[in-house]
Amino acid sequence: MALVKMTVNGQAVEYDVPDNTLLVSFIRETLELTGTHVGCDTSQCGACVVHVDGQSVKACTMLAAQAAGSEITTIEGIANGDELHPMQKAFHENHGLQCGYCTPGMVMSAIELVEKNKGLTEQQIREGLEGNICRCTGYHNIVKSVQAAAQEMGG
Amino acid sequence: MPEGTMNQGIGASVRRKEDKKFITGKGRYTDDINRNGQLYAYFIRSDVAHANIKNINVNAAAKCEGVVAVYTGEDIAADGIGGPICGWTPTNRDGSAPKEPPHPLLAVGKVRYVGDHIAVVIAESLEAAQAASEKIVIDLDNLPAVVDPATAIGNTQIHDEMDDNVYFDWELGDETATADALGGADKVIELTVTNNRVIPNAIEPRAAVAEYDEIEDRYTLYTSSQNPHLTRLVMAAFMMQIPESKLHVVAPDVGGGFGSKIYIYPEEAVCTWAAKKLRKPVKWTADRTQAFLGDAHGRDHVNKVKLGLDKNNKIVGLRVDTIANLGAYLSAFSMVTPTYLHGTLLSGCYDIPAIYTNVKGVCTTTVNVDAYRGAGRPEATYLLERTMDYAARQIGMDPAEFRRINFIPKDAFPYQTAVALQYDIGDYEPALDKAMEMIDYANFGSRQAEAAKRGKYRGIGLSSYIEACGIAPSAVVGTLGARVGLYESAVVRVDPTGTISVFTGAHSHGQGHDTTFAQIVADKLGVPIDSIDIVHGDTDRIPFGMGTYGSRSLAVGGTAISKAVDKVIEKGKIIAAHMMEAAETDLEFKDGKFTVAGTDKEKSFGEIALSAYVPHNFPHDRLEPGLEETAFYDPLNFTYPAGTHICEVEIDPATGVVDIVDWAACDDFGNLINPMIVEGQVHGGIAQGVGQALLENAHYNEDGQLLTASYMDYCMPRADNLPSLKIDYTVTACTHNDLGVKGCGEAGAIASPPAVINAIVDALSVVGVTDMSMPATTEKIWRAINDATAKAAE
Amino acid sequence: MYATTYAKAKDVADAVSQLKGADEGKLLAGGQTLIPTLKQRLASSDCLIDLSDAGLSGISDEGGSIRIGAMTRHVEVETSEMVKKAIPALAALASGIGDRQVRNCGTIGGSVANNDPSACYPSALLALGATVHTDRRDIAAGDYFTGMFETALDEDEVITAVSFPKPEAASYVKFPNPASRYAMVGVFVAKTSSGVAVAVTGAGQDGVFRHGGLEAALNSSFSAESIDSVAVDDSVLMSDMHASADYRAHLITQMTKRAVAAC
Amino acid sequence: MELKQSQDIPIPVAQVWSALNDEQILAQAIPGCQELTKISDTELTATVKLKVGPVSATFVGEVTLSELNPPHSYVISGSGKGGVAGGATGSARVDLEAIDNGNATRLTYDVDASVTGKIAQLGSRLIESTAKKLATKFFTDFIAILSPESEQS
Repeated sequence: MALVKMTVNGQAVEYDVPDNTLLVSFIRETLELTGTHVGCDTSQCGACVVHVDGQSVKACTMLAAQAAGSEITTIEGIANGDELHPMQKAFHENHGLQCGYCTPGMVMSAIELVEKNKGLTEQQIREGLEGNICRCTGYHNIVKSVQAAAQEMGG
Repeated sequence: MPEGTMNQGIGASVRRKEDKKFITGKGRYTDDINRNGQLYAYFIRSDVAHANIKNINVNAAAKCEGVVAVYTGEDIAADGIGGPICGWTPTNRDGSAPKEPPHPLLAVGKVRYVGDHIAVVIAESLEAAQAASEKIVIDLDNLPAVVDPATAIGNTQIHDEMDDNVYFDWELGDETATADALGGADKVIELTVTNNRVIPNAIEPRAAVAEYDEIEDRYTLYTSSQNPHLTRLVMAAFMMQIPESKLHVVAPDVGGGFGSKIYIYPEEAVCTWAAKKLRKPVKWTADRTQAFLGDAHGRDHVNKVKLGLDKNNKIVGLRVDTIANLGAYLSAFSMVTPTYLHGTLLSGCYDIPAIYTNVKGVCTTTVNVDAYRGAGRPEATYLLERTMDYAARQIGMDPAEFRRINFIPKDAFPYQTAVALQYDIGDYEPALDKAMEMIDYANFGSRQAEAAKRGKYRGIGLSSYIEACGIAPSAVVGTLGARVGLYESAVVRVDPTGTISVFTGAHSHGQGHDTTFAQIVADKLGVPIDSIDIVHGDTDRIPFGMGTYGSRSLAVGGTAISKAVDKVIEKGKIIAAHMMEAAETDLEFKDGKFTVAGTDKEKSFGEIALSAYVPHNFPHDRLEPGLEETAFYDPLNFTYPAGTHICEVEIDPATGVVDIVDWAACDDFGNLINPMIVEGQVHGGIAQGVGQALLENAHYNEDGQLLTASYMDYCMPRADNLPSLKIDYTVTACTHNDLGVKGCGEAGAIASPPAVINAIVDALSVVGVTDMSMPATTEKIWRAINDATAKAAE
Repeated sequence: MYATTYAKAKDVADAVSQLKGADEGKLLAGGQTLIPTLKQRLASSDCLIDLSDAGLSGISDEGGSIRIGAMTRHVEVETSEMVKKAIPALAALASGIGDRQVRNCGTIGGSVANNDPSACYPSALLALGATVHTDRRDIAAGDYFTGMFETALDEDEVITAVSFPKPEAASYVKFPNPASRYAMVGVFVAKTSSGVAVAVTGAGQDGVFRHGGLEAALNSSFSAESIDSVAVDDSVLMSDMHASADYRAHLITQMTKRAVAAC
Repeated sequence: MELKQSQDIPIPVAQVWSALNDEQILAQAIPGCQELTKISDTELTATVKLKVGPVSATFVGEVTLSELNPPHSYVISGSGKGGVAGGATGSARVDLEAIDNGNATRLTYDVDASVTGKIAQLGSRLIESTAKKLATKFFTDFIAILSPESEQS
């Protein structure tokens, strides 16, 4: 068993879990934060993307123990109270989601993309989202959402 | 419209009500649901495509730590539990019934595809179940795999009930008239068109949580389903043989379906059965590889097409001979997809006097093939639009012009096709014109020349499609072999304070019903959209529903809601007449107010709602308290969305890479309730069609092993595979539903594959390429260029 | 995933001693290949030794070469001003590995130790004549890659860094597998004082390799046209459902031309 | 996957043939062979541990010698189950031809291999290269065991 202490969405958490516990299982099952999803087994779909110390990471490809001591942000932690994050707002305004399953990972991925890159072109946004698969939207409105959020976020 | 309802009614791009939970991570999908004391199921699947089961030894597995039970097909059979059934069966050419071999939940005697369920381990944790599953010893006697549909007939027998591997042999149209038409044609264009096999890949893998309440003797099943009522009906009546009322099915938030979540699969049935046997909740969630192996695949047709033209290049006849691969077992819509949803669409947008089609549905040792976004209509559109393009090239005519001269003229509606359907309304030229304008078709030549200077081949491809949507009329589908009716239900409940709950049998898994349906109600009742809740996905709360597929939710389910709202208004008028002491015939309802004609008397909708529940002086002999109405809507006909999509590509001959540089779509969906949502549906459909045309393919090797069983090898379209898309509309309102709507969910997936392939063939025509199969991979394109160049050099 | 234990190594010596003490110890160097494999139960380990705190990260300019610590993540190489200035092709290569999430976790040491036949980094090591530093020795890249997924590393040997001599010019061009986005063909062309090197990844049946014929042609004339007459033998190339060997051979020529043009 | 190759061995056919039927030599040559037990002249049971990159699997199964035409040819086939990884089968038709006036042997092998389960589902890109590599390794090692000179080099 590994004692995993970390900060998740600003809250300190501490649990004893088996060493082989994946970060995504820790988030979904131990912490019951089910907004982070699992859509594949090979680290490609990106439904599980969270931020670990400000970097986007596929939570299905990291052990909880590896993330011990880190600051984790999940989809549940990006709004400021009732005030949605600009990326969340942009997805809503631009119809950047349909079934909603890929959305948390897509939003988390897009936030890091915009935070780390200024003046993104449409093509750069498309390439920057290659780690996230959406089956519903055809990406058109996701790209529009990211463009709109980038404006808002000063990107 | 009163304040608060502005820009929320029909035709407004209202932002979706359902978004908030999804963008904040508060969606509730099946795998998010956990019940106290739940057990976990892990299914052991066949590693081989076809084998006799000699022995299954579960003893070691049963003794593993944490294991509660291990079951095989014999345990299921001992309890008399049946397997999934086929919901719609065509009749064979010779009048006989098709073959429907049984599909045991867990294999009995034989396995028939890689992924076939052999046994299930149920344990206290998933880890324990999985670990124990590795201790099961399965002794199989391998048989030859049958993978290629073209050679499946008469090959190694897969089911005892079917000696030739043919489920059905069906026909539609007039064979003699078609033969005569082709015989007398000026030219006959022949083409073999293959529609490749694809895998739906909803991003949420299927999942089920089943529990049994001993006191109530009642099951509850949470499942990622597109149609919880059908799941309840089939599971209760055909599989579990329990009263339907004893099974409560909930389809909570569902992460995409695209057809694959229509069917009832073995896993949810086994979990439900085991929940009673073990008196504990049982949970199962697929991983992605299980989804690849076990979810119903789509398409997989091989068509031989003959198209006859007269000397003016007008089509005189069409014959299509199709082999449809249905896989190892049948599921709900396996047989209707390649027949009634395919053969009936072979007239497309064109005036074709004689059509005949023969379809053979064959069995192979692959997972079952069933409806996938578009279901039959993409296959029909693909073969027709490929053939139209091929023919235009053969006769040296502009493909747009060739389509135009063969379109059904707008004054010919209602138009009776040669393949059973009667199109109520349509006008195809304006959509073609608009799409051509959007993509600047006229100046394509200069763009092509400019690309050539850069060493690129540029091509443009059209696809003018039609689809039959709003899959419904019970009377029609009943005569065509459907075993269910295809109406939809709605209950509109007005609360005393005027808030409204709408209970609909349609299920939303991305389509935005919470918003679109609320807009219909808001528009009709003149109430704020926020006062309306849409409830779906729960058999205990909804009267009955046929679910969401076939672009039917709005045309059928939306119309049912509209009709229930009409009944609410009618009752409201009676109440208002009573309150205002006026004749019911003098009552009018507009903008949320009941008024008495010719007077200034009025009552708001809210006042009427309250009054309905405070009926102090109602004449109870003719006016019941309460304000709640139910409607079941069964339409008169399908709806017929149509339109033209145009794709422009640029190909790098050095590598074979195809870049989609532009896309214009002009669709006629009738009236639009929420254009933003409609546009999103079109985007998504196009992406799936582009995926099929360029990237996606279910690849079974000759041993029947599925080699594309993860995203490492199955190529899903990503953001950088797609361009920005131009979408516009023409409108001819549907003539037979109140809303004038036709449905938009599948159009993109139907229209897009031929547009892509036609554009590629156009681009490669400079080197003499005339055909290209899907997916048009970079290697295929490179090879086609090489082969054509070599041929030209000879 | 089978049960395992997880421990962070505090330094390289600790990692080696933990490895020696385990039956099936595995080094966790980012885990972007290892964890998916463990999840599928296609591998098991009684002891996962995480190198992230073993002091192996960082990029330094050693004058004639750039030294990259084994645990340096792809994103750090991609964004390093030092790498961008000295060997821009290497930064560009790193920017194309996997996706952003993979680049935020995956490390150069992990990639080089795994030697996946479709990985990008091995081609850079081979073409640039890099040196693999381990806890016990230095291995020239030419001696290091011994076959598909095989390296000269001993069982319990730990890579500590990789040094890349600065080339006169270099370029990497990758033709990705459309599904996995690994290299279906990746060509690294480097021009150094000792001549031109062309290393190919993603295509060889036995992993990354240098192509003598292409190198000879480019040594006589460093231009895209000069390789027109070079035949790429496809009998040693991989063939799978995504690309047959002859298509891969063709892509090697095309990617080499592009790399040369970009040098 | 199919692979056909030949190699010359500087010893007579009879000796090569006898080695091809010697389970101790086969055990040394089969890549990853942990255990090879003779059940009869033509049937053996085997445990083979294979590692391809991060993936490792232990296959338990049989090795069968068939179509025996001593001392000219036979088919050696193996099939095993590798637990969760799936299964693997491989066979090689081996032909021996006397060359160099009977002082040496030309060994020709024609290999066919297939896999099932997760290896096929997840590792298709590696199947062919791995099968070729293993087949080549088997025959290279087999020949090396028989040829003292090459063993030293």
